[in-house]
Amino acid sequence: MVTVQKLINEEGLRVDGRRLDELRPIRMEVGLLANADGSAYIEHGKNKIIVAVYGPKEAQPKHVSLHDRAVVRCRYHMAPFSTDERKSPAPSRREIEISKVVREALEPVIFTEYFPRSMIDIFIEVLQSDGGSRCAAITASSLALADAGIPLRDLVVGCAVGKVEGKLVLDPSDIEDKLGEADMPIAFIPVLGKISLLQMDGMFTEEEFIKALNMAKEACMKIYALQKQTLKEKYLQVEKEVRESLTLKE
Amino acid sequence: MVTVQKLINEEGLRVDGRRLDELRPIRMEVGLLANADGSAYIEHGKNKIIVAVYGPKEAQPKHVSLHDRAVVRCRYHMAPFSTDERKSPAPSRREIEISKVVREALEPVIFTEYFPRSMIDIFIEVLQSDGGSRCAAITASSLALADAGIPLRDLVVGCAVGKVEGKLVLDPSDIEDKLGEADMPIAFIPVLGKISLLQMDGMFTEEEFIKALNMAKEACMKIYALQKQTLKEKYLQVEKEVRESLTLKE
Amino acid sequence: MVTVQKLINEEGLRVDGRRLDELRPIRMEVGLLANADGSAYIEHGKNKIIVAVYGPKEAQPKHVSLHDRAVVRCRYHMAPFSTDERKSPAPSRREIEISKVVREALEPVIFTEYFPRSMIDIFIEVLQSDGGSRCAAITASSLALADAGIPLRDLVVGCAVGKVEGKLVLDPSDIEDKLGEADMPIAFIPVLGKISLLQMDGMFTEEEFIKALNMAKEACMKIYALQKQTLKEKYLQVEKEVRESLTLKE
Amino acid sequence: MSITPQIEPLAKIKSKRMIKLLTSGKRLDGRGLLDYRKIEIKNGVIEKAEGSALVSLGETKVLVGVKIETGSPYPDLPNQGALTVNAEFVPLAHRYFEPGPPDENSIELARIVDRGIRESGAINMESLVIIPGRLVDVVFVDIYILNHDGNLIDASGIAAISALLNSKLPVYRVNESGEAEKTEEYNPLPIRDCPIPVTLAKINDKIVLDPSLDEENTASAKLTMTFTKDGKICAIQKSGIGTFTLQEVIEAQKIAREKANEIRKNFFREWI
Amino acid sequence: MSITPQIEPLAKIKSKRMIKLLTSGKRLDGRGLLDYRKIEIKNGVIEKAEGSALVSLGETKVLVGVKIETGSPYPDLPNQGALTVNAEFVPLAHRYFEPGPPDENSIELARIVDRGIRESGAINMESLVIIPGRLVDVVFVDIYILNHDGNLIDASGIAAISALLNSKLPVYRVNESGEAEKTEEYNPLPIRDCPIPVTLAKINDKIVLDPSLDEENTASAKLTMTFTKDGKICAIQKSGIGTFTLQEVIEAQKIAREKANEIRKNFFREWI
Amino acid sequence: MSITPQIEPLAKIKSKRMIKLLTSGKRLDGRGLLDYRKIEIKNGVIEKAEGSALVSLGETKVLVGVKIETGSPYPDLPNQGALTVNAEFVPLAHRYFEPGPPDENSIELARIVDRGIRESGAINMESLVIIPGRLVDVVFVDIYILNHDGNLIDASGIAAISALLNSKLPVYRVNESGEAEKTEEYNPLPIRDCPIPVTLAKINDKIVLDPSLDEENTASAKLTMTFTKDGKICAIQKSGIGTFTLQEVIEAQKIAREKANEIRKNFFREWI
Repeated sequence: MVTVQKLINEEGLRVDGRRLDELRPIRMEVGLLANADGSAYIEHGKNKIIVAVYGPKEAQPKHVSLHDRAVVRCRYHMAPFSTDERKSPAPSRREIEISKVVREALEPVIFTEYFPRSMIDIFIEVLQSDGGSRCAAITASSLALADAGIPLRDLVVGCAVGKVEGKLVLDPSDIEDKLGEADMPIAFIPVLGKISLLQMDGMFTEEEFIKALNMAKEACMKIYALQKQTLKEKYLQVEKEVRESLTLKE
Repeated sequence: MVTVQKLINEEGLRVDGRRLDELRPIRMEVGLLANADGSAYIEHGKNKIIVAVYGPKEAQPKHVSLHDRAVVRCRYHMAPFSTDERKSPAPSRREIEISKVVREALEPVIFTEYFPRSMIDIFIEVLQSDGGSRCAAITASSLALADAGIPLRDLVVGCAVGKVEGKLVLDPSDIEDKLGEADMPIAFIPVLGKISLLQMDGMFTEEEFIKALNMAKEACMKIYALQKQTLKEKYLQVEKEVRESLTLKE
Repeated sequence: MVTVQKLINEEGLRVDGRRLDELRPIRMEVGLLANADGSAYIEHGKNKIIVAVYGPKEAQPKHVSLHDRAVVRCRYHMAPFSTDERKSPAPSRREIEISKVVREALEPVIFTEYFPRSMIDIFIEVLQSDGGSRCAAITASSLALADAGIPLRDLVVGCAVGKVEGKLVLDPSDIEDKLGEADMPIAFIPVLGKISLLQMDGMFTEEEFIKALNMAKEACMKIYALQKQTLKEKYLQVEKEVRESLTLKE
Repeated sequence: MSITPQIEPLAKIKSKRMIKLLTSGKRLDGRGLLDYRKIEIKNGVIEKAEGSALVSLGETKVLVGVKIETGSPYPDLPNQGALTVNAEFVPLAHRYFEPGPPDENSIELARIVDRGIRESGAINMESLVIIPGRLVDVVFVDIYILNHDGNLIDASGIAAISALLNSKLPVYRVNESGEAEKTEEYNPLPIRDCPIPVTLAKINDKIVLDPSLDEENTASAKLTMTFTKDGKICAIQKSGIGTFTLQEVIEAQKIAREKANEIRKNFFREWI
Repeated sequence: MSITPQIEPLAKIKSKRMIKLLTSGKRLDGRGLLDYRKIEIKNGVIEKAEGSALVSLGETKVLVGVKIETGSPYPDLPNQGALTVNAEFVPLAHRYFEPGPPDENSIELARIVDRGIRESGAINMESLVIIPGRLVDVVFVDIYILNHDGNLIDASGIAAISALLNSKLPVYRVNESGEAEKTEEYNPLPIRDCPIPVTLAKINDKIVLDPSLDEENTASAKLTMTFTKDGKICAIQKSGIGTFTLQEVIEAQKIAREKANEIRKNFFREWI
Repeated sequence: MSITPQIEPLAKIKSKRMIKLLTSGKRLDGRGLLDYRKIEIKNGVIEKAEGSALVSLGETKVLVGVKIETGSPYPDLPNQGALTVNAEFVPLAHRYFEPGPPDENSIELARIVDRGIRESGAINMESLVIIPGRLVDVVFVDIYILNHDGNLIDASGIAAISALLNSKLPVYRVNESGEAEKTEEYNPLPIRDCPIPVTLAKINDKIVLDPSLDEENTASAKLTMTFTKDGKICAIQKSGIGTFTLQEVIEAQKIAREKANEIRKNFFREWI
């Protein structure tokens, strides 16, 4: 019954065939939900995450508002069918903690001071979960914020580094996260050069820790390029639609 | 252990001796609760249901109020001892759904537009449940509304039609509901000729459906006569009491 | 497995060596929490209870306030590790009832009429529980109220009388409470000569009841002396500190 | 958390009149200070329940239903059945009741009634064992307030013991493989005592018996004592922010004891 | 407790225009009264689920995931699997949805979809028994609203049956000691029917098919009927505070039946 | 759902003075930037608990109690005991704490402490099995905040490991019929590591160690790192809406590591 699984083979490749420092396939899309002010969808490995942003709007109830800036509400929520075993719809302690750290990862890039007494809602639904879902959620959420036209200092990018069989691995998948020895998700703000989320559980030496930080940062820069490409395509598409509609009208 | 129960005997009679189109015994009473603005009690088969109406009163909390009419609150609730197995006091999903459809069945007869920013509460307690409890609850609730002196377009009457061993049966009891093939509760507003509740689960052909609708409507007219009789008796009694008290004073 | 435990030995002594009318050791302290407006700690037998008082402060939410006096909020809560078996952190029905009777035991000595529209919070945490915890909580709470500088008509003192092997015993411990035949906690207000908490479960004859009431009252007078001593020491200590600080300044 | 309740606004004139009348030994509804309202008991009103009773004290109406199911015994009491008392203040009963989970008042009520039944030993819990240590009868006593006009404790306590007295106990047979099977038979639920709670209220230093809701709203405190058939006290509860002197408590006890005997004589004649 | 809902403030002009258009047989979005929006179905979008489907009706988007786990059968149905239908109105889907436990609308939605599946006998529940009386398959159908533009019932019902039709059922082997062991194999979930719900709304005495959210907010009532592959009605739900005449109900039934057949023909060809 | 919190109104003057002092390397309470407050640890304060410790960091006071009970193992970890860490912000501890179920702050705190214990392997979970696959020891670590003056994580983490180190483990004997019986004996709870969390806060680009509550209210972000006896990092948590540069994180790590070693040397000498 106990199958000893080797997570890295003799050629240094991982169970899904990746090299140690290789990202999983990533696909992003923005503006797919009609009702939301902004929305984004990400597939990052087997993660499938959809994010809607509503706002800025009047903060309700009033006692949660701040006189000098917008409050940000963030909910990270997993669909009951997103996990191997069905997840109860009630928010778990894990989801409550992640909602907090994701909010704290995104809030530094939002010009909340432009919208006193307002509220910006970020609703994250994990439709299918894999390792690194909070990182993918952050990547998608900053796209949804941009899609909503909310003024941002920069995008935020999430990526994790894990440790498997004593080796650091980039962007660990579910099984690597579960059987591995450490997992460190970070969120990075490229233009500002700042880390806005940093968590770790497992076991790192000081050296591993520093190396992992740099690996994560490098990977974030790659994902950042994809984010910008996604927004650019959306922008070009919108521009095209606008131009066509203007042409039609003439 | 498995006893095959025949629900209709060779003479076409049902387990409780009724013909296919026969109602169970029904008994109604109004004005029995001192605190409520209006109240009614119904025994319909083994159903024993008591209803209190409070209002119209100021809508609380304010944000639920409507500027052009009264809101109606309705709670259908079952006592823990009302069922074969003790029911947990917390509202079940079934009770939540029934509270909604019963409210929607009653609201069309209430002149809610006479009472802007007000609230009318309908509290239904099922003390003992049998088949067709939502129908009996509607019948009793409209009596309680009338007893509270709330202006009504008409009374609402509830009755169900079921299907047992391939035959349509009027006003199914608990066992007929449980072992039968279909159950269709309706609420009817006689003067307006309108259906205000319609639900069904089971299996009806088109023909059965149309026949069942008409059976239910006919039965509602019979129950309607009982409702009016009950209100008339109450009115006469009150009149008598008033007259006596006036006589005493003179 | 069943060990028949004798709770009173041939010399008339109880399992912890006390005489029938003897109190357990009691130790009190006030002013130990920096954030609270008033605080107290009591060890009464194995009970270890800490109480914080906050207020008088503005009543929140407003609809709970009273126009002519302060409202008092009281929470009696047990730490998960305070009992033999771990207690769930959610408030039990027992804790909800005790919160109410303790509030009602304390409220009569507070000059609530001096603080209209205000709120006084009494937060009781049972860190370790033994028999008579509600009584010890009352004793400590009135110290915490005094420590907060809230004007009081008098202190309130709590003590229970039990019945064990047919004999009345003062201040029953956990095992005497559990295996005994009756338990009657009371709260007494010495200066006013009034009883502000009285509960009982078990079996008392009229004669036992009257005797138990008097035993409890006598014991309360002894605890009252300790309470006053505790406050006096605190007062002397504060006075000393103030004098020293004045000396330093000169 | 418990908080000083909002008092139902009772017209000041009404309250003053009540207090004035009391000084001359009379009450708003014409009763003398120690008069109890008319008690009515209807047994067996809910056929689906194992036992039931509807009790009226004047306009106060309380329905109690008893359900008996099987369950595991408490680990520390393997040879006893279980008892659960629950009270619901359904919004039907008073315009200030809101739907929701039990609040401190309904919990206190249920616990007082529970203590009366449990401490008097009214139910023979040892006879409710089907398979020792594994399967016992669980007795659910559900208190349902239909109309609240004061003194819910007495109405509930009387309804509870009435319902228990007319409760039937399903008979189980344990088969060869050690499984319990429900039979069609029923025995009466084995009852050994008849605890009766009696409540007094203190209004401006006057003690009144069986307070109405208006009186409860004016009273500073209430005192409930529950008595067994032998005249022993098996449960006491003081409630409200008022106080009693020792002497008042002792006198109240005599009044309550006498009334409990009278109620038992009138309605539970077999328990004298 | 159910309370008259606050209606989403729809610009009066919009509402008036809608009603005016309807009298001339047209709708705000250009459809005829009995036109259904474009239906799109994507199956198998969630690989971790045993089955899944994403259904769009215009801008309404509903995702249904099916998870199949093992559990105890209901005591009174020892030889049947179990079915649980649950709906979540996640706040992503509409600016007026707030996070929290299911409200009456999501409960009603789930129960209507449940009845359609259950009463049509769509799932062969008898074939979901692993160890009779002890271990059965439990089928969880979770309805997830991603964008709400009206007619959630039809979108959810179509997504639910689509997801069930592409669900795989884990195969268990019972070993010598009587324990169930999960194998690596899967069978298709045994489906016997293809229930299709169709919803109509009544706006100012006009009946429209597949109402948009704007239309639902203006409509006085809705009527949903679910039809089996044989054209039988297996579930009905009227909702909203409006009413229908008997004649309207009978006509609505004909329209809905025809549409259900058409949807089945277009998307579930094997169930004709 | 997480929402930007209301900041406790700290007098602006106080906040300005704090920031001004910091630029000259000083803190409101007189400490240097990297000074820790005085730590006090009292072990075994709750005799009824299997282990307990009261830790003070200045005016911050945290009590941790350990209870050990038996339960089923997790299905996927049949040969391991279980650990549950829970934190309660009881209203006693601060005027802004309200009673109620755990909020995101108490959940985050409990999870950080949990990760420190779990990931360091501090408890030998394999030795907590009574009957493999059926019965294991469950270790409950309950964190009780008595007075909140900042840096609850460090106080809680130190109190948790202290309490575990003085915890006694009940000894069970498995009898012939395979049932576990509790004996009167106890062993020490088997502990293998001594994880120490150290928290730093960032205020206006200055890093301070062991922030007080005033400092936490002014800080933009905090960073907690937990170190094992071998100097490895076993848990990290950044919190707050501020950010750190990579360099700041690396430096913070060095400071925290040194402080963790010092705390271990002063209070857990046997773990060097």
